[in-house]
Amino acid sequence: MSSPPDLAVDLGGIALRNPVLTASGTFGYGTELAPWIDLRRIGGIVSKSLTLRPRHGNLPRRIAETPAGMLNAIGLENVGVDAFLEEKLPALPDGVPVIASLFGTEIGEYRAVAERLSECDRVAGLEINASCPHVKAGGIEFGQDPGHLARLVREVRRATRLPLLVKLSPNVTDIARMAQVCEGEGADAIALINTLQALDVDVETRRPVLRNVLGGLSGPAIRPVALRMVFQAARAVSIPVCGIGGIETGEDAVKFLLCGATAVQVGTANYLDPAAALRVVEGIAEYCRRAGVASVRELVGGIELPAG
Amino acid sequence: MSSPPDLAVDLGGIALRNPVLTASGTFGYGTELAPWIDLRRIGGIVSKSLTLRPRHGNLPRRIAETPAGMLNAIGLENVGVDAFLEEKLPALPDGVPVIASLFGTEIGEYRAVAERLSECDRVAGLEINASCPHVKAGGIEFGQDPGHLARLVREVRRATRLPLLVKLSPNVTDIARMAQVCEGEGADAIALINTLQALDVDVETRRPVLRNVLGGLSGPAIRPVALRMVFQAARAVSIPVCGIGGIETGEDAVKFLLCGATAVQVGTANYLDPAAALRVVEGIAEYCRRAGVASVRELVGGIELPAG
Amino acid sequence: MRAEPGEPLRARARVLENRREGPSHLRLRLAVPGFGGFSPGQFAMLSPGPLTPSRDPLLPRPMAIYRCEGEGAPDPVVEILYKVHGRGTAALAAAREGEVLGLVGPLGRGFPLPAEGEGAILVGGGTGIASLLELARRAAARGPVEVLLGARAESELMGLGDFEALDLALHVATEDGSRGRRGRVTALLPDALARAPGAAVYACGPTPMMRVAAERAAAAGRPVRASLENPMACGFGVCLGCAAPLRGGGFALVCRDGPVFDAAAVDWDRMA
Amino acid sequence: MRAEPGEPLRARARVLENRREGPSHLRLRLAVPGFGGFSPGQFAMLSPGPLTPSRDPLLPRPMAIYRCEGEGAPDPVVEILYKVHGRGTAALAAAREGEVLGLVGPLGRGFPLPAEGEGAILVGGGTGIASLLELARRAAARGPVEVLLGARAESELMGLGDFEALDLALHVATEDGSRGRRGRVTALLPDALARAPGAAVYACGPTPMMRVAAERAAAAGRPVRASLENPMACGFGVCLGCAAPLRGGGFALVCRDGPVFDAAAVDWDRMA
Ligand SMILES: Cc1cc2nc3c(=O)[nH]c(=O)nc-3n(C[C@H](O)[C@H](O)[C@H](O)COP(=O)(O)OP(=O)(O)OC[C@H]3O[C@@H](n4cnc5c(N)ncnc54)[C@H](O)[C@@H]3O)c2cc1C
Ligand SMILES: Cc1cc2nc3c(=O)[nH]c(=O)nc-3n(C[C@H](O)[C@H](O)[C@H](O)COP(=O)(O)OP(=O)(O)OC[C@H]3O[C@@H](n4cnc5c(N)ncnc54)[C@H](O)[C@@H]3O)c2cc1C
Ligand SMILES: Cc1cc2nc3c(=O)[nH]c(=O)nc-3n(C[C@H](O)[C@H](O)[C@H](O)COP(=O)(O)O)c2cc1C
Ligand SMILES: Cc1cc2nc3c(=O)[nH]c(=O)nc-3n(C[C@H](O)[C@H](O)[C@H](O)COP(=O)(O)O)c2cc1C
Ligand code: FES
Ligand code: FES
Repeated sequence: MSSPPDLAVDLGGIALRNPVLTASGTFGYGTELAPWIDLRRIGGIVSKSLTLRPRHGNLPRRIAETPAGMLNAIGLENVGVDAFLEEKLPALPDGVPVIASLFGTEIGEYRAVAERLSECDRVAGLEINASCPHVKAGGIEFGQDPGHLARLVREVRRATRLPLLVKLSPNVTDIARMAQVCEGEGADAIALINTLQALDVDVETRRPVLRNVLGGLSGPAIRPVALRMVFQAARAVSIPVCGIGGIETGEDAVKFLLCGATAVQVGTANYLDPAAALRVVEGIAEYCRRAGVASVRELVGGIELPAG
Repeated sequence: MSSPPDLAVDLGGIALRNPVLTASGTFGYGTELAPWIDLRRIGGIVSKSLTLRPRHGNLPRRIAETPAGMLNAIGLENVGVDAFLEEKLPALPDGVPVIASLFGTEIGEYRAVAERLSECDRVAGLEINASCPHVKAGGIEFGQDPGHLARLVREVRRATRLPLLVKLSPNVTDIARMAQVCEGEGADAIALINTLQALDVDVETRRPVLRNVLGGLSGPAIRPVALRMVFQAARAVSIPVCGIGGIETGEDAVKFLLCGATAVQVGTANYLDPAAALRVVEGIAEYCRRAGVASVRELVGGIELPAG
Repeated sequence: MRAEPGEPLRARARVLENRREGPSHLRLRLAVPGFGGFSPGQFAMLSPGPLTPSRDPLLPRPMAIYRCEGEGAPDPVVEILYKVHGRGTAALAAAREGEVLGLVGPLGRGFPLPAEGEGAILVGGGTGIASLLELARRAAARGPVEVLLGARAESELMGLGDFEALDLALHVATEDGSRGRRGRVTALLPDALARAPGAAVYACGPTPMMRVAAERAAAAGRPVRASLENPMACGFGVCLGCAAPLRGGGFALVCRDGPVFDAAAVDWDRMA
Repeated sequence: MRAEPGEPLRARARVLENRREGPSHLRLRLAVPGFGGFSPGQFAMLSPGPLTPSRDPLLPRPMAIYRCEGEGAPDPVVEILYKVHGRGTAALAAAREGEVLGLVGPLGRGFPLPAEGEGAILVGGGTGIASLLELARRAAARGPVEVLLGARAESELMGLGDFEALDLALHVATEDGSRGRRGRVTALLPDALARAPGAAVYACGPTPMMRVAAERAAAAGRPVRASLENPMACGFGVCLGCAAPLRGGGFALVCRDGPVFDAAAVDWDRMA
């Protein structure tokens, strides 16, 4: 094992030099972290979820800390698809795969955003955010009801030829079924999990800590739930799965690969360390060297289950 | 505010001197912690889930630690309903309300256990464990499908006149609906949440950490999810709700009360400190004194939501 | 590695000293190799705790850079003055000499300095005082400076001695009257405004304090630069957690567009 | 509060000393007011970290009680010998003099002592050595004792000096040959069994080691008392997490029914 491990993967038609993306909403539009991380050394970037027009988002307080996790209710503040295409995307270095996350309060908006994004050849793929738990219109129904989800994926599929990822909500009874619905409608890959719907209360004011009342839980606290869902989804579909949830280290990422993920996304950990995604890449490579793994693809789905 | 706060609550017909119970599976049969905690000073005890015959449970490894949480797949090891009634219950001091948790691999077993328990007047109430995520037959379907859950509650309701709690699985899309189903079938109270279904992997052996592959996540990590579900369930039903999930302190318990819980259960925290439940009681009393609250019942559902 | 002045580092900061200075505040001195200097009002995100990856608390904490010795030298020392508030600052207070903390910074945009010859009035309350020392020092090189500091009690006035050591007019208010005027620091503002009619006004402290300061100054037709202390997750503009509502609608990011804002632009009614 | 001998406390244990003794092991000395003594092989659950409620790590860690000075005195000192393994023991290693740790114990049932006049053979590997010192001391008062200790290297032989200070026969094996016989400690067992035909056999160490020891002793018709080191959450019989499969079917709880078991009763094939 003297040659360096091969980290390249194909995520539903998107060629990645390594399996580590940054998760939507945790890495801005990619340029913000340029002082600390060489973007060409990570697998790629998933943008903040984009809507047709710019959105302002929720009143503060928008974030709070919880045991080994954090709550957020940003309210999908974003610059809008036009500013993304005109200002944000051109500022990124070439050769960095950019997956654009999209969101709408109804299916028509999703379609329109997907069409706009598909006109730009700098976009490597689309990720449908079907799962934002804190926008009252939209998200929650698409992500939690198999019928709505199917319609959403079908419509966006018609609107784009780009590789299409669907990011699933974890707030469902049967994650495998949701993954199958997406596969059936022509999605190229599944990404999961988005945040767990959650709540915290300030006992002094007796108010919810977040102004939006409900928020999404992310961070290491949710990692075991994310691993379970990736494991279940990956066994239910034959398209690739992208694992997300509480990843901080290379070993965390390897766990997701073993459970069947082809790639992973690093979210909350970027806040703790702007170079977190790069540390995850290095950690995976180091694991491969140590374990004598020639290609990271050997790890995908490699979990060994006990007999019986 | 010189008189001590009134902590008494009524949980679906069970009079409790204070709103702090110990959660099923985390306090044995009550006697084990006698060296460290005066049982007469907590609200009551929920027994380990009982089946008709003794059960051995799963092969090791059964537990693992996760960020701010733990995974378990005990496999519902228990002494069986007969040994509980004959050996365990008589060993508990008088005046300690005991709620018996029951489990079965099919509805008939639940009924039979409920009938046996109802013969004993030392049992203050029953709690249906409809939500064990790691027994392959049984639990998961009852707790995740509204139709199954309705049948289960209906049948057990027929088998007992004791106050009947139903403990819900958090692994569902719509917790409010599940609570309503239970109310509709005559449950006296809802308890939630049981553990989140989860998984962890050992990257060295490439095996699941737990022999059972899947396990249940508990502890502070899940508290924000539990608070959200209690909040949603309490607004959906008019029977009382018992809040469970990551409670370590009096303030944690107050959060659950504010979200609509009439009482709470302390689970994983008992492992960290065998007197944890008592510390929670003291913490609630201290909070009431500090906040000028005469009766803990004033707090129930007292969360203030922002206008608009 | 050596950063340009103001260029943000991601550094391993070694604790040189972490000394209690009052009933609830400490002075932390950190060796931060390559630290290239900062503008007054800039901050850093500090990750307390020796374990990596860090989990309790999970998120780093924003702290104003109090001052820096040896900027540009190979081993500059960054000083932080902080109050123990909750879990994160308690963990910080437990850091011992020799321990390594994570530091990302300097971040944000600091205070615009007064013009040459222009005076300045600085209003600081609570932990906000820590954002003002370097501003006071640099402003004093340009014109007359009045510093108004407030806290609950004298013992909670962070960094008082450092301000006393500067050549400027210092006025103090404490809620218990243990030092200076009894009451809130904002009560000192009208007199200062009257004394220094041309001076630029700066404020840092709890939201209600800054709001009152802004209102008093506005009543006298004077703008205020306020440094906000919103909760933050990242500190560099990607989580969107620190948003402050603007009067015209929409939000600014405290970490990226601030922490210093024209107080008149902030929609104080809709702040958390 | 003063516990009866062996009665389990829930105590705030103050760190008197926490000293590195080898490349990866430390000796922790704790002041545990009211500690009433212990039987060899009993353990305590230790909660590392200064913050309460503790979160990282969440669960306490089981540690054998190595020895206790001043049992019954008002301020007995409990000693723990431990190896830094993962997050929990790393946090323990960071505890400083004066810090307070949570301690629940003594827990479990220790080793049955040899009968008066009966000899004993003690086989210890890795961290298992820490369970054996007090047993060795007490057994030596009843009959001849042979202690067989093993580790990867000499520097990892915990507590070696304490065993040397006792009046007994000590045999050592290390995997790198840096001390005693090169190889595993279980290789020393056949000779010891032959030398001491009437002696009771005790073992504590990694599962594979205890299994081999049990098999070798069984082949010689000799029973073994083995102290198991299963992962634990509570330590007092309520989580059911520590279950060890029994040969006849079913499980025993290591924390409550053990940690010491007749090795022949354990179903080694089905251990984790
Ligand atoms: C730009 C900036 C500069 C600051 N400079 C200083 C300084 O120099 N000295 C100093 O003592 N304090 C300063 N603060 C405040 C300091 O960040 C908080 O006191 C600290 O984060 C509280 O953390 P905790 O864990 O002790 O409290 P907790 O209450 O446990 O914190 C819980 C959460 O709330 C957030 N939070 C709570 N209070 C504040 C607050 N006032 N501001 C921001 N986040 C908060 C924390 O970041 C954390 O996510 C500054 C804040 C900002 C935004
Ligand atoms: C009865 C008993 C007595 C023990 N006595 C000693 C002693 O005197 N000295 C000593 O150094 N060690 C002893 N151990 C082992 C010690 O408990 C573990 O090394 C320690 O728990 C590892 O924790 P960690 O956080 O460092 O490792 P991690 O690997 O991070 O631990 C993760 C989890 O696994 C559990 N775990 C991992 N390894 C073990 C193990 N071998 N035994 C039990 N749980 C484990 C931990 O409790 C924790 O829940 C004893 C174990 C038991 C059961
Ligand atoms: C502050 C914040 C904002 C987020 N915004 C988005 C978003 O705009 N679109 C989206 O699909 N996911 C969003 N997420 C979810 C993350 O992409 C990710 O799915 C989730 O946080 C779990 O991963 P983590 O535990 O690594 O953070 C956001 C998460 C956080 C914490
Ligand atoms: C080891 C373990 C065993 C458990 N066994 C049961 C059980 O037998 N029946 C049941 O209804 N819940 C069981 N639970 C779930 C708890 O009662 C509780 O619902 C859950 O742990 C969440 O609360 P906590 O975070 O306070 O632990 C068990 C939990 C743990 C950790
Ligand atoms: S703190 Fe993250 S955007 Fe400002
Ligand atoms: S460790 Fe909990 S039952 Fe043994």
